[in-house]
Amino acid sequence: MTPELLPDLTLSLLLLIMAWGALYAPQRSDAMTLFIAFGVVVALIWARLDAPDLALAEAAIGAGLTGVLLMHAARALPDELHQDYRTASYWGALGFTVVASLMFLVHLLYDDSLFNAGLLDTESDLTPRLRTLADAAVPESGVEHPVTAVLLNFRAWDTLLELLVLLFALGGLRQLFPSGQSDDSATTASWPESMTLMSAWTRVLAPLLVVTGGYLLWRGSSAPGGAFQAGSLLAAAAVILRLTGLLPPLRWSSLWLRLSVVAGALFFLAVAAATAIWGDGWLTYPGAYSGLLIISIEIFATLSIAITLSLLVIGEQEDLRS
Amino acid sequence: MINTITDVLGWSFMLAGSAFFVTAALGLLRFPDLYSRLHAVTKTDTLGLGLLALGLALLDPSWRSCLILLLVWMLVMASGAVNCQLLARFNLEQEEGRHGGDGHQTGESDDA
Amino acid sequence: MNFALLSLAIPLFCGLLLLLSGRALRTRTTGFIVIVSTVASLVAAWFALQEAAAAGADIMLNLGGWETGLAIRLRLSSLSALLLVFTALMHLLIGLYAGLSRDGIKRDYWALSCFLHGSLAALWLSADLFNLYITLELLGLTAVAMVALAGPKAYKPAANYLILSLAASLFYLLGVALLYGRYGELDVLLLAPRTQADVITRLALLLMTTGLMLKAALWPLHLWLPPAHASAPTAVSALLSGLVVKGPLFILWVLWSEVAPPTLAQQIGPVLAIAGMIALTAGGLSAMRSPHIKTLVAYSTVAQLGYALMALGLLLTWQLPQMHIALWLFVIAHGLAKASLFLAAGEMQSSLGTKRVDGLRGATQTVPVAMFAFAVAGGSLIGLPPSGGFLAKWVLLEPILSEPGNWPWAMGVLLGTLVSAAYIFRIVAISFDRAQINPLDINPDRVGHWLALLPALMVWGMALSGEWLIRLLAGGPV
Amino acid sequence: MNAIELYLTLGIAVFLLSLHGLMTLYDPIRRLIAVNLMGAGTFLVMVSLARRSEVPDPVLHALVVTGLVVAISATAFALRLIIAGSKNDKTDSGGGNRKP
Repeated sequence: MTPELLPDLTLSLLLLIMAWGALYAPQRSDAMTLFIAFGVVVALIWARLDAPDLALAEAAIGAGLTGVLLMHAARALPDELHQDYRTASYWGALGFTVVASLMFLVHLLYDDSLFNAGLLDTESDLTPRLRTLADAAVPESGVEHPVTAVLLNFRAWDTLLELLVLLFALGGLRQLFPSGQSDDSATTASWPESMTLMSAWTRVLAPLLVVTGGYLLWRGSSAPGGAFQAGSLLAAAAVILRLTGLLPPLRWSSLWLRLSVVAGALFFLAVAAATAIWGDGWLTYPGAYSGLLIISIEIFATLSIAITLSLLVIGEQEDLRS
Repeated sequence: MINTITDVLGWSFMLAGSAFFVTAALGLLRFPDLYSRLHAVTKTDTLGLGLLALGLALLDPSWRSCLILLLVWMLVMASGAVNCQLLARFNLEQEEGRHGGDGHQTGESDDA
Repeated sequence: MNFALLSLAIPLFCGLLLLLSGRALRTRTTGFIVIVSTVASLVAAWFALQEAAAAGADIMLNLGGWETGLAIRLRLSSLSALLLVFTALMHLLIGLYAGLSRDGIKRDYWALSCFLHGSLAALWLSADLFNLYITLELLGLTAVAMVALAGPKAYKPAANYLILSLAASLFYLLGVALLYGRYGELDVLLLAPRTQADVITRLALLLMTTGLMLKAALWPLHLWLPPAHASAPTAVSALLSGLVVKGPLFILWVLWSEVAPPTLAQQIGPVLAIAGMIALTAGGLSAMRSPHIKTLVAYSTVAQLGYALMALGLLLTWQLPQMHIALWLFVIAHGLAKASLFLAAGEMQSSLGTKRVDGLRGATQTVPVAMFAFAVAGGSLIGLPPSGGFLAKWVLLEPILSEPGNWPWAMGVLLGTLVSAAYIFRIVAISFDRAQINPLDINPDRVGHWLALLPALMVWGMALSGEWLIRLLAGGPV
Repeated sequence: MNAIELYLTLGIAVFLLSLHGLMTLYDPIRRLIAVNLMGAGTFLVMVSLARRSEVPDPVLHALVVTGLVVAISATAFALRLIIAGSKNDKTDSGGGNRKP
């Protein structure tokens, strides 16, 4: 035990407490609040573990968008009807988890433990080979920041599919608002009447978020940041603008909205197809243009991520079906 | 010599800031209703964070970090104020709805 | 390889463009476009199959042109090509039903089914553990979205399905993380020669297996499936039971037959095989008892997946490559038969205006074609010769029967056959009850009934191309 | 024990804790939170594995970014689905589909 471990231990303890509370707090609203706080602690841990990309993403998502989502849920749902929120299989599940944890601990402490079996043994020949290759290939990727290089070049296929994940979730959300059926239980925010302070603050905050988002996007090729972080900040801006009523409903009937929702995936897929037809193969960027291609993909992706995420968080009947 | 003075000052500011956070937490736990809790949290948070930022700026006195710390403090202060007001008003309206328009605990609601 | 990519890209492009087009197209036109694109994808998949069969070995593609180890690789084997063809064919058959039957279906079905098609194609082709995770998520999200198409009644089972599906993916992802931490690779084929039977590998494989079994609704983690599949619209139920649960099964197969070290595979084999045997009986018994037609069909999926699990378990226990032929024949035969069963069940439900099994009295007279489709597809599930189900069961039984010591497994297969015969005959017997005929609620939709019969006829046609299929799956010359 | 081992253990502990939650909790919102916590545990394992070397592993960071996107999209959809479902049956407070 060294003094340097003190902040880590504090964070760990905090995280466990929050996790416990987020699961078992007697009031559901408390559980939700603790879950949001959990996100903040996780962001701190990412920063401790030298993962600034993740800390940025987690802060925008875990504390921002998830917060709005959960608050929305807390308002829309009545309090739990029954106090016993645990199932009948409680004891069985408890037993299972205790056994699982014990087995895990035994593995941990036993001689042939998790840590001795190669996971943390960086001196053996078991160091990540993929990682070594990735480090070596960064200069050829068209961007300087290794995480961006992995995301948009080496493993671009994953990122393309990830954009589709966002899109499919939105496609699922649209099913919850069958066309022609008006949503009477108005979930559009019924804010306190005097909104002057809030909307004044939003007028300051939203441009700030947009500027920061743009900066993160631009910076992504050489430093932590990138399409996803930028997209989630822009989504946050859109969400607060929409909630304060400064932004009109994003209507699905508008071609521009639909275009910006599919732009990221469509452009990425088009690049993939074009490189397969005219180039060297599916997603093989031509060397000289790879930087340019990556930036343009990122711009379209940011737009799509921002719009899709904000629709996922606050999209209602009038946004999604009109 | 300068270094030690700024160090001592910086650390003491940070300690003071932390003390404010502790009192805020105490207030959050001990105060009876939402308004006094909000009062405890926002006021002390604003001041506590300011002291922490000041202390940190003294410990790392480059222009860049000072500017960033100032920005952080101002953003948190502004959003804290707005949030406090929103929460208080929301609660007030709900109470008015419940008690038939007779809000009776309005004392602290506009302290932001 | 380009044909395989084409088969993958066509549905994705089509789905994106449909999303973009909004309401500019009428629902019928949308359906027509999707069916045309599915045919195109089917043709491309067919050429890919020819290519794979001609090559004799797996065709690999390093995405992005990066070196092996860094790039995500796509693999076109004769199996994945066959699965591409199968996926496109199923989408075509069910799309035809959805487009031409009288009930029609909501517009969004078409875009979602395109996405489902694309996700499955991406899954069959992927040879990278993390990429497989994303395809799993894609599959789960589209599947849930399609269940939600059924309207507010389906939201609860859909939410439950989604939560469990997410948890299952996380089990899988934790396993992937541990494997990457241990070996520094994500590529299936590079990982295969390096894995050792140590603690981390065991833990990782165990986690991944749990997740995948939950996703594929393999016994004992199957309880989410019947409500979700039974509450979806008819065409969607057919897609879910026929195709979606096969995706995780494919990953499970890749994991244990390629990534896992043989010693570990031999240890897990009997466990999986026994779980499969229990699934056969338990799922079958639940199907026998269920009062609703669609729930019965959904439980039959749980039971039939038991065969696939058993084939996988025995493949691992004995390290017999022949068993993988049985496994994939089961998958294909079950997919076609189950599509027919669900479509027929849905048609009978709407024609007779009842969801209950005892509402089927006299169905042989009132809805003869749909009942015939149900019986024919059921015959393949039971394994009556010369159906596709029989073919698969035959390949499975051959090695079992060659050794007298294997009698417990043979008993398991026999028991499973009896139980599936029991629940199919339960329906058939009720439908012959002409004493108290349940009259038609509405005039039946003849086209829909015939379209429900189509997949059933194809599964019986499978027997004709049986030899070709077996040789293809064995990897030999075709 | 160093920081990496600590966070690795913490990740698995959070995973197990929330798995227990998933298995014992009834309320769908809480179960969704449990799934999200499982995700956080998994990501924690991945990020601490990335930190084993002096310069963190960019591959794992990229994988976690992808995982985060997947998690938020699925969570948003699931939450809206749960809300829509509970609005739909205010009369029926439970029963039906229990988890395995």
